[in-house]
Amino acid sequence: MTVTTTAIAGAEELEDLRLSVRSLLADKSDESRVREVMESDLGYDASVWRQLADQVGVQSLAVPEHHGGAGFGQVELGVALRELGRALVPGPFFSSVVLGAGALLAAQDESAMAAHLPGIAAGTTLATLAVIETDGQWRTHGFTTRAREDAEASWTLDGEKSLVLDAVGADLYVVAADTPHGPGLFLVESGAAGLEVTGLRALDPTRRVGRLTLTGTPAAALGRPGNGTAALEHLLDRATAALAAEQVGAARACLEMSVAYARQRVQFGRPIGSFQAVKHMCADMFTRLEVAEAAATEAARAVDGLPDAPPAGEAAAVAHAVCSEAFMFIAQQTIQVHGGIGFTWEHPAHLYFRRAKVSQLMFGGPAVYYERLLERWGV
Amino acid sequence: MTVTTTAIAGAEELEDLRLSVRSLLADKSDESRVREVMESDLGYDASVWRQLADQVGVQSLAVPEHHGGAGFGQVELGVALRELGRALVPGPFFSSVVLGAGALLAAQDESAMAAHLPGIAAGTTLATLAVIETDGQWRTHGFTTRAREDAEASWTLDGEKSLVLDAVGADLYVVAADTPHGPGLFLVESGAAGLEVTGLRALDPTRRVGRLTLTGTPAAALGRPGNGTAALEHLLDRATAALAAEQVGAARACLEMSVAYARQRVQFGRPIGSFQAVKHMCADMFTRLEVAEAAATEAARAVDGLPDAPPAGEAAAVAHAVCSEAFMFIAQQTIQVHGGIGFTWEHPAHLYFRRAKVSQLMFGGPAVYYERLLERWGV
Amino acid sequence: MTASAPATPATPASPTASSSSIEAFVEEASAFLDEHATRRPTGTGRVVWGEGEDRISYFGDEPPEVDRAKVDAARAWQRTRHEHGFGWITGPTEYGGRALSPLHDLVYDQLEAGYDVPDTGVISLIGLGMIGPTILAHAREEIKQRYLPAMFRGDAIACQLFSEPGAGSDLANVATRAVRDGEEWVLNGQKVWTSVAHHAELGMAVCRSDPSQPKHRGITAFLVDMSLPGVEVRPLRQMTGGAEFNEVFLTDVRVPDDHRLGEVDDGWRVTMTTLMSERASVGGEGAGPVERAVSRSYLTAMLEAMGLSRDAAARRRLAEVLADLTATGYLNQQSLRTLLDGRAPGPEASASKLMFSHNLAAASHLAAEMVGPRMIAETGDWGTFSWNELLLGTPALRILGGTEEIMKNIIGERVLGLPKEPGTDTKAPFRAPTGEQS
Amino acid sequence: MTASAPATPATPASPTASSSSIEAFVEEASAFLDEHATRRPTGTGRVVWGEGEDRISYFGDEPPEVDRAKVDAARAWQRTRHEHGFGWITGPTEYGGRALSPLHDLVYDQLEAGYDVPDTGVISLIGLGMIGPTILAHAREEIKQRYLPAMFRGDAIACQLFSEPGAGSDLANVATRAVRDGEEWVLNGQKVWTSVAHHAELGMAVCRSDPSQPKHRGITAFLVDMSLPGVEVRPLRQMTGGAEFNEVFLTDVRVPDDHRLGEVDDGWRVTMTTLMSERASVGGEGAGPVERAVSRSYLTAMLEAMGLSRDAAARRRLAEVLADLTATGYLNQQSLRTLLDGRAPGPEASASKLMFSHNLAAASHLAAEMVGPRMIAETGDWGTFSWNELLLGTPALRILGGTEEIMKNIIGERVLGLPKEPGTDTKAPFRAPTGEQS
Repeated sequence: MTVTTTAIAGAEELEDLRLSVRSLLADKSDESRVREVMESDLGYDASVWRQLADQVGVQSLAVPEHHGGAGFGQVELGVALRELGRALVPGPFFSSVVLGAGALLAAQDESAMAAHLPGIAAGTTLATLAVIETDGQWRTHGFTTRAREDAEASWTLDGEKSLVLDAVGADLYVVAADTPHGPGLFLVESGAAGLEVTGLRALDPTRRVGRLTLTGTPAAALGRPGNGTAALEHLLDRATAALAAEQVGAARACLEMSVAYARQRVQFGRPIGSFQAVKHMCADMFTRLEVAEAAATEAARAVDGLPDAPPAGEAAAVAHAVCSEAFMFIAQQTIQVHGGIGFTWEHPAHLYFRRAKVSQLMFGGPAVYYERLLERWGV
Repeated sequence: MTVTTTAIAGAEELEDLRLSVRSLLADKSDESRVREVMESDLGYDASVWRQLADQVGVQSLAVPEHHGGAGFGQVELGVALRELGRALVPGPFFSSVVLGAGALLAAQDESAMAAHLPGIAAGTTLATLAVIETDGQWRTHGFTTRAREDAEASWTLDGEKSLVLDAVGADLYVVAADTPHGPGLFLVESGAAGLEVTGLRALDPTRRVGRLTLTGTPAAALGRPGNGTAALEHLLDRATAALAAEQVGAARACLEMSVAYARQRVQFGRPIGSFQAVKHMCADMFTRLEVAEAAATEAARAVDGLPDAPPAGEAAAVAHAVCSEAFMFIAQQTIQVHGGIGFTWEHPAHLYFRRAKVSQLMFGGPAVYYERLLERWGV
Repeated sequence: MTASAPATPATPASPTASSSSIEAFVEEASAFLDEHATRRPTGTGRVVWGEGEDRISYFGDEPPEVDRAKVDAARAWQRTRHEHGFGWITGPTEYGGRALSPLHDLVYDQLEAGYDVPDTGVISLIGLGMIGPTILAHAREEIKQRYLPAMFRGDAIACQLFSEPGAGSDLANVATRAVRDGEEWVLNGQKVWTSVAHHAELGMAVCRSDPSQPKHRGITAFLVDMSLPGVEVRPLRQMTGGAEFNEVFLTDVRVPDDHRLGEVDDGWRVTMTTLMSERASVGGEGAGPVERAVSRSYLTAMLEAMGLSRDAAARRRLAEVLADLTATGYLNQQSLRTLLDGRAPGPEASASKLMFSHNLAAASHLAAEMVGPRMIAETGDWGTFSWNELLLGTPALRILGGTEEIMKNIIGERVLGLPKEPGTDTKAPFRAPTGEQS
Repeated sequence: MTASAPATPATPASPTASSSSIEAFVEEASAFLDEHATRRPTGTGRVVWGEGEDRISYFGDEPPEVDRAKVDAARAWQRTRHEHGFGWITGPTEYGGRALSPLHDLVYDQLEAGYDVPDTGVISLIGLGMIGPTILAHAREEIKQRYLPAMFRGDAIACQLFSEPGAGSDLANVATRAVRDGEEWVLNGQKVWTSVAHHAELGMAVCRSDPSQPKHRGITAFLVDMSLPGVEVRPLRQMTGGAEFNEVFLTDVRVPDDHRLGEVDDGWRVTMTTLMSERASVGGEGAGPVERAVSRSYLTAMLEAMGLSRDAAARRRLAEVLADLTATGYLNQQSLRTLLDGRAPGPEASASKLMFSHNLAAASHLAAEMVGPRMIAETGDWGTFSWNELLLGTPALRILGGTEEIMKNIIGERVLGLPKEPGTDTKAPFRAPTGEQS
């Protein structure tokens, strides 16, 4: 697909986009390749990353045109994320394209956007977001990381950030920190003084995680110091809507894999899918997936502000809850449908299971997302 | 069975007791009789009540010997309650034998016990317990019903008590009220001045419910005024252990009915029980019932203080939660196994469903029983 | 943000196909509705605790006179619609229809949803929605002319005479006999679970015409005048206490052969076309007492009224129920949008039906938990004991119109392409079930 | 009230049957244990957050050298037991047993649970518990004499060579061929999911001896010396990352006919007797890392450590998990009491197995929720990321040793007496599955 300059893609364009991403991934990032790169030093396939940028423009989809992007929205990004989720493609898509670019957009800092969005859109700058601290809680205020402004109006950061996606290898960190004016977001460049980046052993080998230690590290304020909470809340809507797309893409792969196996695997002289136990398990997976798909679709439409869509805060929170539960459920049942083979390391089911649990917890987990849903409604 | 004077019945005696109750109920209180009496004015079969007292001594089982009872404990009472629950026998068993007698025992008021337990044990006095007030909350302190002591040390009560089991027709009410010394329990006799008793339309037609209005109603203190909370907490262990027995008895009837139907009902040329959907539904019911049965058994043993039993507070709270959930689940699935016929008024499934919901809620419901479980453990 | 129920679009979303004619139709329909009905006030989703009717019933369960009055109002409104050209929007003109597209039909429904009009479900769900199309496809010309206009004018309510005591999930197991006698058929048997039968002028009966054939063959379908001698309708009391359904006994009912639907012994195919429309129509949303109660507005008002606004456990459970409920609403909206775009709906309708019963059951158990002991008897407190009606009604949703197990078979086999169970009784000749079946 | 784990009785509860001999046995066993092992401190159930080993793994998943050391310790302890008359309490004296009752066996287990001794599961669960009794029942005299003493002395660990890629739930579908060649049989095929195989000296192989017979017939069972040429054991890595199981490839393995178990073509019956003991032995409780973590003490300590002591939602979910966990404990205690009373256990063991996997899964998802994002990577915080091991292990509990679906079939059919599905492949001759099956 050649990325056009219209802001809303039609059904046909969306289908073209989907097929472009799917065929590129089928070619270059099949399961055996995923397993290879997930155990490599880098953790992803740099050439796939480049091709997705150059041939399809995935990294640029939701970046505004005047910042070097395609100017599409969450709906279009969601189509690509479904495919990336489906194939469990390792790489800094979520961290850089969703969280990094998303934070820049949420903070509405024109000069920062002008400086960094073109690089992110081109896939040449890798950004990520650092919010969670050593207590492991997702929050939007009350950070122990402190930002201090010196006489020359330049900022330094002190603190520790944990569970940062794709921390190792990122070029640019958006760091949440408390300032005397309230919570703010700050940009820290890789290699900055007093910045230490460490990789952590992660549950999901296709989604790397690290830790930042900041000691008097120079940083640039992103937007107005004090705007951190609002920017993070706004970002959370976009990020969870994007995550929902990735979740339903991956969950659909699980369902398809389960159905294919249930049709072909024979026990007791019959394909196991002819037994109601297995058939109804698949039907339950289908039902949860349909609802999750609807929620993910509606969240993207809402974030894009389509006229007949519900409020973004509602739809994103609904999708975050429903898609997290659905993907976790479907990933579990996928193992059950496959029986013993589904429990082996060699079968992809466990990679989806790992991704499902990480997706469910990365923004705080059920306790947080259900409560957030009520808050979005003012309950 | 002739009720003996030993305090712990052996396995054979328990089996005799079970068979005595079951055969009497099969004879005198089958489903059509239950339906008849549940719609009668009295709401139960007085002759069945009498025969259970005279021929089996169900009402006297757990009353101490020196108060005219058989001196058995919760284990023996549980055997009888399982049968009463199984047949959904209407009547004031739970209200009088479990709650009424239980409150007298819990308050440890020797003179009140001497005065009333023999009548309850003989089935000639009908007692019940009035705790819940107009807000519908189960509580053990903070009552709006007030007890006042006059110069002659006699008490009067003012307030309203709601959701009182078998209120209409009871001879004796144990009423929880606040006193200047704290919560207390009081005895009010039927026909007392200022006592108004009204029946309410109940969810479960085999378990009647009413309301008391007390206006300057004379009452006798049961135990020391101020001991109400402790007595009610103690009573709750006995009452929920007893309820658990009734729940598993009723739930087992549901499972047996479902299995019998699944074996006999033919659709698509096969008994429906040969389909995994129905077979596994029954297996799930069985599994939950086995666990519930174990919890009910352990609760009774614990309340009776058997040497290798867990603490009564723990076991009763576990049984209350597990048996409430199991019975509700099993009653629902019983309707599902039966299909359309299970949804008719003429089929007994809905009577079990109603009983299951009432049992689950009468002491406050899930929010209360789960929290109570943690409190019993000091969590 | 105000607490209002998930919005149902009162105006159709971008009807792309033949939009100019649609626009004219919208104008015409709006004018008709403005003249004959009152526009519903917007924001009616808002619930004020303690205000309004305190009934939360999925089934009617109302006294017969109330029931009757509602049916009369439905007939009257259907007649008004019909007189103004909105009685049968997609129907052929020769039978009183407008010959417009299904999109026009949908657009009209969407418009009408914005007005306060009598509920015509008793006429439309089964009669117009399912039996009308079957008559159109399978009846003789004179039968079409005789019944279709009457049905769409609200004069003839039609019911299904399908299920039997021995034919529930296994509908092809019907044992009601149809024996040919010259130009008539003699019908004998018992039908069950027939909603609407006590109001119906017409029934569609599925009968066994040849027991020596395998069970899916040897079935013939008939249109039965419910006033014929030998047709006896008895109310069937369901577990809620009301009688929404009926048993229908057919004793030597003589039906003329011209009332046959489709060919002799080909009734299973006829029945399938009838049922196809059913699966799609169940599980939709409405504005009835259940939809009002099982809503964000009601349930959050309830949370507050029960003093649980700050109880994290109650909040968590409420959020779980509302997440599913809202997402199911999105799913239904998207199906509707697909239809309005002129595209065929996908298999999401079966998911929606399963979610519908799941959501109602979850909401009623949550409500019971929030209410607590006040659920066990009528204390007179608004919004407490009234939940019983729904609580007792939800088990039926997992059974009626196809059990959940049958729905899951359909999803597994037709949507996902999983193999059927090896059949054991599709080839053998049908033998009428004997008495031991219940 | 102190927060301690549900008590496991360290002394047997009222052994009624032949109690005098039991009392002497208790004294003898206690003296043996006091001399050779250390009594476990009481109250070990108490968890202090942050103290102790931070591993919550259902499967071994340990480095090979650690694994090997544990097996050596198990062998050594089994030998010590054997030397003092506790190696095979119920076994016939001619093979080194004590010829005492199952009650004595149970009493010994209960006593030993009070001491800190090496876990001998690797020897006892499959070898002594299942294959030992099978050899006793079905092997020739010289085979019994050769292997039984060695097994119960800890010298020969035995494994099952049952499951195959094409024979999982449908175990009778085995395709491994056994072809007779004079006084030997030649075995060819692939076995899978064989735990313990990498430590085993012996295997019990279920093979297809006559493919022309229906599948439950034409099966023959053999005892296979794992050191024979053609036996290849390859570790099978499971989703947790460790390799608790193996694939075993049999290539022209020549087994003497005297190593046959039972009659030729009667191996299914032999296998069934082996499996009967399995169903009962799975699902028990122990004192391993999983039992320590999935306990009231650990989980309530976790609630506090995660700052959720006053969070009603977390409390509610914790209470739900603990209620099931505690009630399942009661169920197991009651089964044990039944056994100790000398009565036969009821069908509650199958319920217990289903609850076991349910409880472990529920606890691990609850723990994940309490931990939150720290579950996604190893931050070094005690009691957080370590839950992954259990989380990733629990799906296996619904599959291994009989899937939940098979367990539910067994409950439905054998316990509740529901009819089997009409069989489609029990009469037809077996044909070895071809390559397209995976």
